[in-house]
Amino acid sequence: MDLNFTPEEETFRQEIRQFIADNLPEETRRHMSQLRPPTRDMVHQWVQALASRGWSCPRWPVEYGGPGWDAVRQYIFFEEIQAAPSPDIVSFGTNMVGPVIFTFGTEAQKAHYLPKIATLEHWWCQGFSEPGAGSDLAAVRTKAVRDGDGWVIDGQKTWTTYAHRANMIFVLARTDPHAKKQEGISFFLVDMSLPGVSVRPIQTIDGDREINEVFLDNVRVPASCLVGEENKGWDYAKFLLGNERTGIARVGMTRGRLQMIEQLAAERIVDGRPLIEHARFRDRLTELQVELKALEMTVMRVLSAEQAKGKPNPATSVLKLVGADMQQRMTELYLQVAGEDAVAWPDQDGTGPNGIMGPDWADAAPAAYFNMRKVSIYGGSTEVQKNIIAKAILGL
Amino acid sequence: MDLNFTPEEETFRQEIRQFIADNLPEETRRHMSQLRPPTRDMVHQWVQALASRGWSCPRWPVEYGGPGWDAVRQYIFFEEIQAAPSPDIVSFGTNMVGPVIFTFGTEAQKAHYLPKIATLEHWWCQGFSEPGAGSDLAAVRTKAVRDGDGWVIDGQKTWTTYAHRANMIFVLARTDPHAKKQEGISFFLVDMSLPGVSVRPIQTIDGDREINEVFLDNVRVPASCLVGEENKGWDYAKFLLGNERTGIARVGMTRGRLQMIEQLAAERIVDGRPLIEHARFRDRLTELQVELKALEMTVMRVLSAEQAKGKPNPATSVLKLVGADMQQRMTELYLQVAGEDAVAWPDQDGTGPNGIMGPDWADAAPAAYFNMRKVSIYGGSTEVQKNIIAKAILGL
Amino acid sequence: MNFELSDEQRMLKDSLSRFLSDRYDFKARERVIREGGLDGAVWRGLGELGVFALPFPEEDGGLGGGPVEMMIVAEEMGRALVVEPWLAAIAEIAPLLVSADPAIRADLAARMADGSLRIAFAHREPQAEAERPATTFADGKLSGTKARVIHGAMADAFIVSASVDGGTGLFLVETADPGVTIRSQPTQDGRRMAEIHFDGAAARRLDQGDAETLIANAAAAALAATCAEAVGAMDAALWLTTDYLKTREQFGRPIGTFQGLQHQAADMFVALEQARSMAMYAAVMSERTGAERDAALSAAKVQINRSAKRIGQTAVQLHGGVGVTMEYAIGHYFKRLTMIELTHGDLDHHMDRLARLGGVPA
Amino acid sequence: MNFELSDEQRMLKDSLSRFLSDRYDFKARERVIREGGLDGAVWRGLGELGVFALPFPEEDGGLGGGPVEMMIVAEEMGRALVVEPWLAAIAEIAPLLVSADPAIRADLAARMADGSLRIAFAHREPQAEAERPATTFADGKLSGTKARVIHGAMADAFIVSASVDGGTGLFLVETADPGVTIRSQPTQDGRRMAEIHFDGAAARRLDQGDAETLIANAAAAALAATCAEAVGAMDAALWLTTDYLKTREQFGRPIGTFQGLQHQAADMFVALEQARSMAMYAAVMSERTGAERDAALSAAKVQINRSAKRIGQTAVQLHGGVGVTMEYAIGHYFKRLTMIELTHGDLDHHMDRLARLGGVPA
Repeated sequence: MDLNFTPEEETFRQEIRQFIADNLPEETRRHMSQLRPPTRDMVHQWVQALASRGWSCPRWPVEYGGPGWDAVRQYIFFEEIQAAPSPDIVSFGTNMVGPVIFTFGTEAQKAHYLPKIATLEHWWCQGFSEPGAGSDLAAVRTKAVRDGDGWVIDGQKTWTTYAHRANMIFVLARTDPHAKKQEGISFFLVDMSLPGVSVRPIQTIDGDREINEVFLDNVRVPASCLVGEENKGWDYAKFLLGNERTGIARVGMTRGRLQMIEQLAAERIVDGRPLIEHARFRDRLTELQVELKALEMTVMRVLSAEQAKGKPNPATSVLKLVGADMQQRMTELYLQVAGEDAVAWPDQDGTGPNGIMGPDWADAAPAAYFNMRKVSIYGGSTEVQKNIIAKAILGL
Repeated sequence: MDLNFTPEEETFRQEIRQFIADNLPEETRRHMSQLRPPTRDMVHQWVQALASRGWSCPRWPVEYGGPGWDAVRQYIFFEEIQAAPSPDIVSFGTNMVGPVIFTFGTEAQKAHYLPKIATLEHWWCQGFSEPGAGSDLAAVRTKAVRDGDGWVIDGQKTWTTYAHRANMIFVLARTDPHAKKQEGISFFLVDMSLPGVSVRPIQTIDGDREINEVFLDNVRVPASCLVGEENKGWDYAKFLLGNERTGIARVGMTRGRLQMIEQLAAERIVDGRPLIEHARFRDRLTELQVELKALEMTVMRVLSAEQAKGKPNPATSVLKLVGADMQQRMTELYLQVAGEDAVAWPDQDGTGPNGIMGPDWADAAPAAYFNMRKVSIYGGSTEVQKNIIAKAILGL
Repeated sequence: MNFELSDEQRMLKDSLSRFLSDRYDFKARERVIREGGLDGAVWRGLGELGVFALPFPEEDGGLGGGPVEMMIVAEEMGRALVVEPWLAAIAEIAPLLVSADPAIRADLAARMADGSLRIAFAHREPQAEAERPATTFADGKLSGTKARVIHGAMADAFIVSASVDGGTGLFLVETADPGVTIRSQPTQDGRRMAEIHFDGAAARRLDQGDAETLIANAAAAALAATCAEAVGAMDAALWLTTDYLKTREQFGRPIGTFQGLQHQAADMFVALEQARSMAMYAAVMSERTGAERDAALSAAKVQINRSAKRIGQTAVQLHGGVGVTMEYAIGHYFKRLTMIELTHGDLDHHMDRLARLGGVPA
Repeated sequence: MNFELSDEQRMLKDSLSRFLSDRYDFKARERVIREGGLDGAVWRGLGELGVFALPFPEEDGGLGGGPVEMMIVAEEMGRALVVEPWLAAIAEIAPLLVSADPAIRADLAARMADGSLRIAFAHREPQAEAERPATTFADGKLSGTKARVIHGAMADAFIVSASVDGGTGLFLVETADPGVTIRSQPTQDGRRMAEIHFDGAAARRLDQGDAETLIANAAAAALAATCAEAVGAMDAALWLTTDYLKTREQFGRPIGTFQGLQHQAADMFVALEQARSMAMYAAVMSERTGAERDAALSAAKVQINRSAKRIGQTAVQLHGGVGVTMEYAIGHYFKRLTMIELTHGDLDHHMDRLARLGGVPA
C-alpha cells in the first residue's frame, strides 16, 4: 500500500500545473476561484488551449484523438484543473457522448463527430431529463418516428445545462411505444440548428440562467443520427452514466475553494477579530478538511481498485453522495464569510458586479450556496445514491 | 398568550417543592441525580411518602383516590419530581393500568385493584411486547383460552421493565385466533404469584438488569381478571398508550441532569482548564439548552391546546421524538465529562461503586449513556414517530 | 399559562391571512418585485386592516398591540413572503418613538397607522460596530453614511442614529431633504436595501437621551418579529413540500409514499414546531429587559436559524430540480429563510451572546 | 499510488480472519471475558500465526512488518472484538525498544514474538499530564504510580516511563518484583485495566535519552492501530445490522425493506468507508514524523470518532430492543466503539491538536 504517486505521475502533475500556469488567464482563474460560473468565452478559450496540447478530451484513447492516459493520470489531470481552478471542460461532449460515439458509433460517426468535440466546434448538451420525470430517467416520453430514411423527433427535455451555448444535443427518444419502460428507447445525435429545436432558459435561484428547457418540435433528423441499434438507447445511456466515476467527488474543486475561503476568512473581521480565529468557524473548516481528506482517500481507493481489477466499484455512490455534501458545506462556509454582504442581489439580470456593498466576491458567495443545492439532486440524487448503496452493496 | 403560570399554579409548584424537600431522602436524590436507576427500596419509600399525601396517582380523579389535578398541575408535578430528581413513580400502575381499570373495569375490579396501586401493594409491570414483535405491538402470539369460569394464558412477553420487582402484570393475549390482527385480543390482569409465571432478567449494555422476559406457562386466571369485553383488548391498549402524553418529553429530568452536568464540568479539569470553559463543550451544552427550551414551550403548547380543546394533539409524536433525542444527547455530554474514567466497568454484576479510578459518579455516566439508547426505541421508536408525523399530520 | 390566541387575535390572523392569500399569491408577488417592491393597493389594504396601527398606543390613535399581535402579523407576512417594508412599520419604528415629544409622536403615529407615511430606521454604518455612530448631529444638521438600510429607498423619512454631545441620539430626517442621497440595491429575497448619505440634512431630535435603550428595544422587537416571520415562511415551505410530495409521481407512485422522503418531511415538521415554540417565546420575552430578554432572543434566533436551514435545504432537496428554479415558489422561501439566517445576527453571533449572558434563561 | 494489499498481506489477513472466526465467535469471547480475559490457546495461536513477531525487525528475529501489517491485524482484532492484550504486542512495545541495548532487545523480541512474554506500557499517571512523570528512577530502583494501564494485570513485565536526571527515561520492570503492586479493574468493553504501584522496584533502563521520541512513536503506532481496530468493529457492526434487517420481520415484511431504515444503513456504510480511508491514511502517515504525522493521526481519529458514534448508535437503533442487551453481539460492538471514542484522545482533543498544528496536511 502506497499513498504516493510514482515519480512519473508526479512529473505528469507538474506538467499539468505548468500548462495551467502558462495558459489559464488570470481573469478566468480569479473568476472561477470565486465560484462564479464561467462565461462562454472563458470556456471556449480554455478548451482551445487544451485542444492545442491534445488534452481537451482527457479520457479518450489515442486513436480517437485523446492523450491515452490511464485512470490515475486522468484523475491527476482533473484534480489539477479543478483546483486551478479552470472552467470545466464541456463534459457532455468529452466524457459523455464522445465515449458513446467511439464505443457504439459507426466509423462515419466517429470521423464526423469526434474531432469536433475536441475543438468545441460541437458544443454538446444532454437531452435526457424530461419534465416530470425527475430521477426516473427511463420515463422518456419524447418519441422518434421513422420517416423515410430518417426520423422525426417530438418532445421536450429539461434541466439541460448550457443548452443555450450548445449547438448539439444527444437525445433519448422512445422508438417503440409498446416496449417496456427501459426498452424501446433510442439514442440520437441532434444538430440544434435544425428547424423545430428551440431553447428556453430557466433562471435558477442563484440568478444564473445556465439550465434550459429544450423543445424538439417534430425535428427531422437523418438516419445517420441514430447511435448503435434502434431501441438499445437505454444501454448506451447507462454506459454513459457509468462513465462518470471518480471525477464526481470533485475533491480538487472543493479543496481549492476551501483554501480560498480560508484566505477570505483571514481578511474578514467579525466582532473585532478575523473570522478565521473564531473557534466555531475554524472547527467547521477543520471538519470539512478531515472529511475531504477521507473522501480523497476513498477516491484513490476506488481508483486503485479499478486499476487493479479493471472494473467499476459500487462505492462510486459514496463518492457522489459525500462529494455533493462537501461541496454544499463548503459553500455554507463561503456564505458565512460573506455574512450580511450576501444579502445584496447583484442585479435583476443576475449578472454584473455587486452593487454598493461588500467586497467584489460577496455576491458570488450566496450564488454559489444556492447553485450548489443542485449537486445533491442531479446525476442521481443523494436519495438515489442511498438506494443504490442499500440495494447494490448492502443487499437490502 | 401568557407563558406564566397562575399564582395558584405557582403556589402549587412551591407546595410540591416543599414536599420533595421534606420527603425525598438525600441519598436517593444524589443517587438519582447521577442518573442511576433507583433501587427497589428507594422507589418503595418514595411512593409511600407520596401515597401518604394522596399524590401517588397524580393523574387520577378524586373519586378513585387521586388528587384530581388538571393537566397543568399534573405537568408541574411531574416536572418537579423529575427535576428533583426522585424515582419515577411506577407508571405501569398509576398512568397505565390504573386509568384502564377505572375507565373500563367493573366496580369490583376498581375496588380491588385501584387502592393497591396507590400504595404499591400491587407493583405492576406491562405484558405487551413479545419476542420478535418489536414496534408491531399488535403482533400478539400469547393466547388465552377459556377454561370453565376462567382462562388459561400461555405465551411469552419480553422487554418487561421491572418485572423482577413486580407482583402484577397486565397482559395482552389473543382470545380469537381467527380474527384479524388487531381484533381478537383481550386484556388481562395477572397475579405474578400464580403457578406458571416466571421471570428471566435480561442484562442490558449499561450493566443493569431492569428488563425481563416473562413466561406465562399455562397460567390459569379467574374470569374476573378480564378487563372490559373479550376481544376488545386492543382498544384498551391504545387508550393506555395514548394516555402517555406530555410527560414523555421528560423536560424536567433532562434539564435537572444538564445542570448537574454543567456543575461536574466546572470541576473537571481537561488540558489545564475546567471542561466547562472549553468552547466546544460549552456550545454543545448551549445547543441542548436552546432545544430543551423549545421542547418545553412545545410541551406547554400541547398542554394549553389540550386544556382549551380537551383533546390530545398529534404533535405528541414530536415530544417523544425530541424528548428522546434530548435525553440521549444529555448523556453524551455526561459521558464526555467522565472522559476516560468512563472506561471502567463497575464490576461483573453491574452493581457497586466504581473500582479504582475516577470520581464516584464516573461509572454512572457510561451506564446512563448506554441505558438511554433505549428511549428512542421503546414506547414507539423514533422511526415510528416519524411515520406517525408523516401520515397523521402531514398526510403523506 | 396559555398559548391560545384571544378572539381578537384570531380575527386579526384570519383577516390578514385571507387578505394575503387573496391578493398576494406567488404571481402577484413576482409582479410586485418586478415593479419595484411595493404595491400601493396592498399597502393601503394592510393599513385598512389595522396592521400599521397595531404597534402604537391608543393615546396616539394606535391599536395598542403587543408582541403577540406583532408575531401574528409577522408570521402571515412570512407565509406570503411579503416584500413590502412591513417590519419597520409593525415592529421597529414605534419603540424608537416612545420618548419623543407627544405631539410629534402622535402626528407620526397617525400618518404611519394609515400607511401614508413610511419611516425607515437608518442605523447601521458601512464600518463595523463602533461605540458611537460615525454619523454626527450638530446645529440642527446631520451628516454621515448609513448602510444596509432595508427598504431605504421607499421611505418618506428616516429615523437616524447619530453621535451628539458625546452620546447617541435619534433624529428624524425627511427623505425630501436636499442633504439626503440614496443608493438602492435589490436583495436576494426580492426586497431592496439602500445606502443613505446625509450631508447636512435637517434633523429633529426624537429621544430624551435614552436613545441606546430605544435602539435596543427596537432591535429586540425586530428580532422577535423576524423569528415569527421565519416561522410563517417555514410553515409555508413545509406545506408546499408535502403538497408536492403528494402530487409528484416518480417510478409510478407519488414520491410522498417513499419512507425515506416521509422521514425527511417529518424532520421538517419537528424543526418547524420547535421554531414555532421559540418564536412564541421570543415574542413574550421581547417585552422583558436586559440580559434575560437578550439571552431569550438569542436562544430563539439560534433555534430559528437551525430550523430555517434544515427546512429550507430539505424543502429544496425534496422538490428536486424545480426547487432550484426561480419559477417555483419554494426556492424563494429558501432564499428568504437564508437571508433571515444571515441578518439580525447569525448563528455564531447569537451563540456567542448566549455564552456571554450565561446561557438560556431558566 | 496503490491501495491494494500484497499477496503476503492478503495471506496474513485471510489466515488471521479464518483463525478468529473459527476460534473467537461471540460465545467464545463471552467465555474468555468470564474467565479473566485471556485465552491461552488463542494467544498461542496468534503467536503461531506470526502476529506478535510482526512488529520486530528481522535482525531481532521478527518479521519486520510495517504499519500496513499492523493495520491488517488490528482490523481483524476489531472485527472479532478480541479482548486479549494484542495492542501492546503488535503496536506499542516494539517502538519503545528501538534504541535499547541490542542484546536486551533481541531477547525481549524473541520472547514476545512467540507470545511467551507479555509486556504492558505503564505510562499514564493518576494526575493529569505533567511535563515529566511523577514516577522516578534512581539507583536502579523505580517508584511511583501508573494508572489506566490497559491489560496491566496480564503483563509479565512493564515498560515504565519515569523521571531521571531531569529528563524522562524508559525502564523495564518485572511484574514479579516485590516492589510491584497491581490493582485490576474490568472495563466496559470486556478488557481489564490496572493501576500499578512501584515501590523501589528493580528497573533497567532501555532508552538512550530519546524516551520522549520513542513514547510519541509508540503513541502514534497505537493510535493508528486503534483506528484500524475501530474500522474492523464498525465493519462487523454494519454487517451484523444488515443481516438483522434482512431477517427480522415486522408488520409482515423484513424491516430492511423499509426505505427509512435502508437510508440509515446507507449512511452507516458511508461512515464506514470514510473511516476506512482514514485508517489507511493513519497507517501510512504513522511512519512520518513531527507535526505532519500528528496532524494526520488527529485527522484520522476525528473521522474515526465521528464514524464510530454514527455507526454504533445507528446499529443499536436499527436492532431495536435486542440492540441494548448483553445477549446480542451488537451492543458489545457499540460499547467497544464508544470506548475507542474516549481513549487515545477524544474528539475535542484531536480537534484542538489539529487546530494547533494548522489543519489537515495537504
